[in-house]
Amino acid sequence: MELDVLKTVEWMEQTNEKMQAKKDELTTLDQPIGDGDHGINMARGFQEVVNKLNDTEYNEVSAVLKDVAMTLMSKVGGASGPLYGTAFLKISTAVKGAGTVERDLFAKALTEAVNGIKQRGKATEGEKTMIDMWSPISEAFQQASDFRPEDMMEAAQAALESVKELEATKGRAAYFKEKSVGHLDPGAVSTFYLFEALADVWKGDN
Amino acid sequence: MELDVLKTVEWMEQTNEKMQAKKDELTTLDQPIGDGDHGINMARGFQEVVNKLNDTEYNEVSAVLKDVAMTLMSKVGGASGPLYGTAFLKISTAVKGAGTVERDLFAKALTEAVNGIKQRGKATEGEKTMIDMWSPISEAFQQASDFRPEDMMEAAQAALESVKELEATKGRAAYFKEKSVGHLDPGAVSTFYLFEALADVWKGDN
Amino acid sequence: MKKIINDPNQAVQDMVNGFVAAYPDKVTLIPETLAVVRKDAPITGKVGLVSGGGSGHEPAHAGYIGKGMLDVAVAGEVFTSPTPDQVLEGIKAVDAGEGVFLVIKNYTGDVLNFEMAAELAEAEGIQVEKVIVNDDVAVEDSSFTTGRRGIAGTVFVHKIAGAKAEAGGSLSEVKQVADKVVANVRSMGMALTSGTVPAAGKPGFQLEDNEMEIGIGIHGEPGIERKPIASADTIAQELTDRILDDIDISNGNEVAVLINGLGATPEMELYIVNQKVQAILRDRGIEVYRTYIGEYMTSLEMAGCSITVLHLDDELKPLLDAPSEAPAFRR
Amino acid sequence: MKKIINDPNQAVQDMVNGFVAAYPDKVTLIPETLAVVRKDAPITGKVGLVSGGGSGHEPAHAGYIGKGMLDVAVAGEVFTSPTPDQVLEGIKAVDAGEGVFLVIKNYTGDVLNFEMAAELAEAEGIQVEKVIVNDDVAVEDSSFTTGRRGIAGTVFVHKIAGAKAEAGGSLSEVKQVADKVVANVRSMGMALTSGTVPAAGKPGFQLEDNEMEIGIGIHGEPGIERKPIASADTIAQELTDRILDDIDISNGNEVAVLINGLGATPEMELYIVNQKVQAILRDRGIEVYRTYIGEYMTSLEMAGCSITVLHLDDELKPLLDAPSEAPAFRR
Ligand SMILES: Nc1ncnc2c1ncn2[C@@H]1O[C@H](COP(=O)(O)OP(=O)(O)O)[C@@H](O)[C@H]1O
Ligand SMILES: Nc1ncnc2c1ncn2[C@@H]1O[C@H](COP(=O)(O)OP(=O)(O)O)[C@@H](O)[C@H]1O
Ligand SMILES: [Mg+2]
Ligand SMILES: [Mg+2]
Ligand SMILES: [Mg+2]
Ligand SMILES: [Mg+2]
Repeated sequence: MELDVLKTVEWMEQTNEKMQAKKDELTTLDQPIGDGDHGINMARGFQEVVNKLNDTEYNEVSAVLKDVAMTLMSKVGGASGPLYGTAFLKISTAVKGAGTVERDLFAKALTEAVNGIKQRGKATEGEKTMIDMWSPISEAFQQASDFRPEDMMEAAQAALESVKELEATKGRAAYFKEKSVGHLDPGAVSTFYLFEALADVWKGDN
Repeated sequence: MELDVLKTVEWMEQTNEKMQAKKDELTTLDQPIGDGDHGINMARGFQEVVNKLNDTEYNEVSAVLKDVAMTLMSKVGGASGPLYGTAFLKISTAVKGAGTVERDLFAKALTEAVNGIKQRGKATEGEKTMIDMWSPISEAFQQASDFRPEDMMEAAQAALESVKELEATKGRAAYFKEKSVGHLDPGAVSTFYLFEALADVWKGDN
Repeated sequence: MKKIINDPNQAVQDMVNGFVAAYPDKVTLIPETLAVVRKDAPITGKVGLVSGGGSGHEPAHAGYIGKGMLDVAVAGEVFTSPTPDQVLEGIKAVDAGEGVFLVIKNYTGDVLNFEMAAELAEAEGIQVEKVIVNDDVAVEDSSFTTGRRGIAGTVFVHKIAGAKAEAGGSLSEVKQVADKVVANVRSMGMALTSGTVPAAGKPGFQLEDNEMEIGIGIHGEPGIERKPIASADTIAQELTDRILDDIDISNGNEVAVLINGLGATPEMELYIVNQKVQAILRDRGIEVYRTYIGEYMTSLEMAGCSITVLHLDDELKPLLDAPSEAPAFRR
Repeated sequence: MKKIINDPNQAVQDMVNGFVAAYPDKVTLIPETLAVVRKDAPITGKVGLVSGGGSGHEPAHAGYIGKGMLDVAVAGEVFTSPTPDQVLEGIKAVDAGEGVFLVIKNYTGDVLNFEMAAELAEAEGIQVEKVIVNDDVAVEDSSFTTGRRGIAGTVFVHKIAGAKAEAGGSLSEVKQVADKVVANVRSMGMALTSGTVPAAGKPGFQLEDNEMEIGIGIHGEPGIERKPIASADTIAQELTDRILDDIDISNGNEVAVLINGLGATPEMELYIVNQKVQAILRDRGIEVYRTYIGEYMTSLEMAGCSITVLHLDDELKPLLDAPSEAPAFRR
């Protein structure tokens, strides 16, 4: 994995394409156990991200990711805006100074991102939120040194399966405690697409 | 035809039964070209009429009909309350003093009723209102001296057919000028039931 | 039918009880009627102001009771004018010897019942005057009227006649100013869905998912045209144009605007309509003195809105702005 | 989806423009934001009062702007909290040096975005305090919160904190009284139908014709129980009981009651609910000092209602009754 400025921008462009394509799906996922706006929020936010990145010249990956963070923070709103914003801000800070971001550094940055989301949202693993996608992906990164995009997607896929089976306890309406089982969490799914886009870009490396 | 106190009360009781049975039909008729309350109004009004008549002793047909008028006036509201009320008030006045009301007197009373409705509602024949039922029935009464309930119902039936074909001009939404053709007027239909009840009572005479 | 009610046949009684229970210091129910009256009525030296009509138009009419507006509101069954005897009780309750003024919307039922009540009151020696509101430009004659219908513009009649009466205006002065409002107010409405009369149990009419109805009244009676749903801007343009075609308001004139929700339309949409209405008026050089947005004259849970424009002058402006304690029109 | 809008993605912008166009003398839009602010802000010597949140709750929040209530309302997209930079602009626009007070409803999104804005404002040297409103007794934790949600009780926080600020209360005094309201206010709601987010195009959830949902929030998020529609009296009893089980209000205590429509419920039904609520309170010997009925905190065109009870004392009563020029809460 070698994330330079170009590839980082490409990652965001591919993410945006996915969010636009999956807008309705994410919104529909947010209806039974949320308020039905997650796809709208993600589509709006990443479109603004791409607009911003296309308008700007970057010398550093960190600078790209900081603009991603600030754009998401100022254009999304809701719960996901500050949470995604925090995640990217943490990643940006962690990779500051690096010309290209290698796997080890990215793994470290992901740990920061997960901690940032947890702190901001006062939540943790197992509560059926985007954390249950960010966290297992981050963990997978820490372990294997010959980690490849296919491994990341395997972890992501596994997380998708388990998040579905989670019972929303803390973060959910009492009524949905049991009913939430079987439902996917929209934030976990949008995170899945974010990393799917990364995998696509990363695969292009080889 | 010999309408005494007993038969007059019977007429109202049978009218009430019909209005209760036809409540939904009349309301449904009032929806496409009105506000969907005529059946509710008629059912409420004639129930109150029957309650009132059952609670009171009468010596004169005129007194029964006056209470019918006052009850409709004070319990129905809308357009049909004052119009039905006026009709019965006119009949009551016209038959004042008569122990039993014969056909001739009743025919005269009906003329008064029709004029009363027209005056109150500032309307006339051909505007697709209850007048287009009251008026032809009244006219039929004036003509044949060997007039029988069957003849009355024949006139009523014919009126029902023609009221359907009338185009609501003055009294209807512009939008419905043509669309009203083919629709029955709810007030004309409730008037039909009123006279159908009279026919039933009258037939009992023979 | 999905409604929060008890017995559909008791809905109006329950509503009136619930209204009085909300403002027990201010209003009371005239015994054995559905007429809600100011607790301090009759008010010495003041003309009594009476309005009312079928129920289903809440906050009309009881919501407009209060110092500076109505003295009594007589409720009928849903969409059914109250009976003359009830209106008569209302008139008697607010007559302080200065006479009583009736605000009547132009529907056959309302006109018949209120006029009969007026005759009965006059027979009892009470001086009665009235105005018949006919602000709806959609139809010249409707299902229920000879001449135009009375709709949301009625609220301005309540407000201005109420202020005049509160200020000590005589019966003929109150009538004069009410007539002036009627001469200068125009409205038109549209709907996306129709309401359901509780006792009927099904909607007054059905529109397809892509249809709207233009020129709707406030009783679920049909409008003048059924057509595909247009944008808020197009709707606002059509209604405002029809209103302004009908009344001579020109460059430099001042108006009050009311964007009225018909029951189920979110206030968000009323603001969106207002954006366009204000732009149209601005383009014509018409000055908007006051704007009111919200549910003022509804039709059960009908989705839709109406636009009302009142041409103001120096007599009407201070009366519009005069204090009012009516819960639905506080100033 | 049947809505009177233009572009669904422009609905909030159009709404905010239409709101400002309605009251051009009183409010203005902070450039490049969806934040509506009192024209006379910042007001010398006065603590600035900020509220806001996702759109779709109209008249909340902009309707509560005015002398005696809010100074600024920051609107987000429909059901989506505004972003920190917009809230920050709102804070800066109303800071007169006495500090700024934020009213936040307890939803993760609102809390995160408003708290970030507060941090940014503090970094710029502005004193900020806040209250998190959590009046909904239906759920201890919801789809969107840790702890209870904030719903219609927020209106009382606006009113009372607004009156305190208008009276010259210091930032800590405003906070103190706002905290007191939050400690003493409880609400619960129910729905018959759900609203449709314009950009989503379909309803948040579907109920069968005979179903209702109890314990609903104001974002179309699910409640705690789905069951057959009950009578207005049964509904009022269930909601009021749950509220009174949760808060210590006893014989002789005084309360304010708010019967709030969620968007598509006719006011008639709110009055019917009120009839029963008042009876329940009377039976318990609880005195109702004020009752408010209408649409105060909606959820698009959701059919349903919420009941709010605020336990009053001698400090809160005059603040509740203090003058307010906010279009949606005139006193
Ligand atoms: N406290 C939290 N911690 C982590 N993630 C959260 C938290 N609250 C919500 N989320 C995530 O945010 C997603 C919802 O985002 P979105 O619908 O855009 O915002 P909102 O919830 O304000 O409508 C959820 O699916 C969940 O993954
Ligand atoms: N001006 C009028 N003259 C005669 N009959 C009328 C007039 N207006 C209405 N009607 C009759 O009244 C009927 C409607 O009555 P109803 O629905 O009970 O009252 P409303 O029209 O007030 O809702 C119509 O079908 C028509 O027959
Ligand atoms: Mg959401
Ligand atoms: Mg009718
Ligand atoms: Mg009617
Ligand atoms: Mg949201």
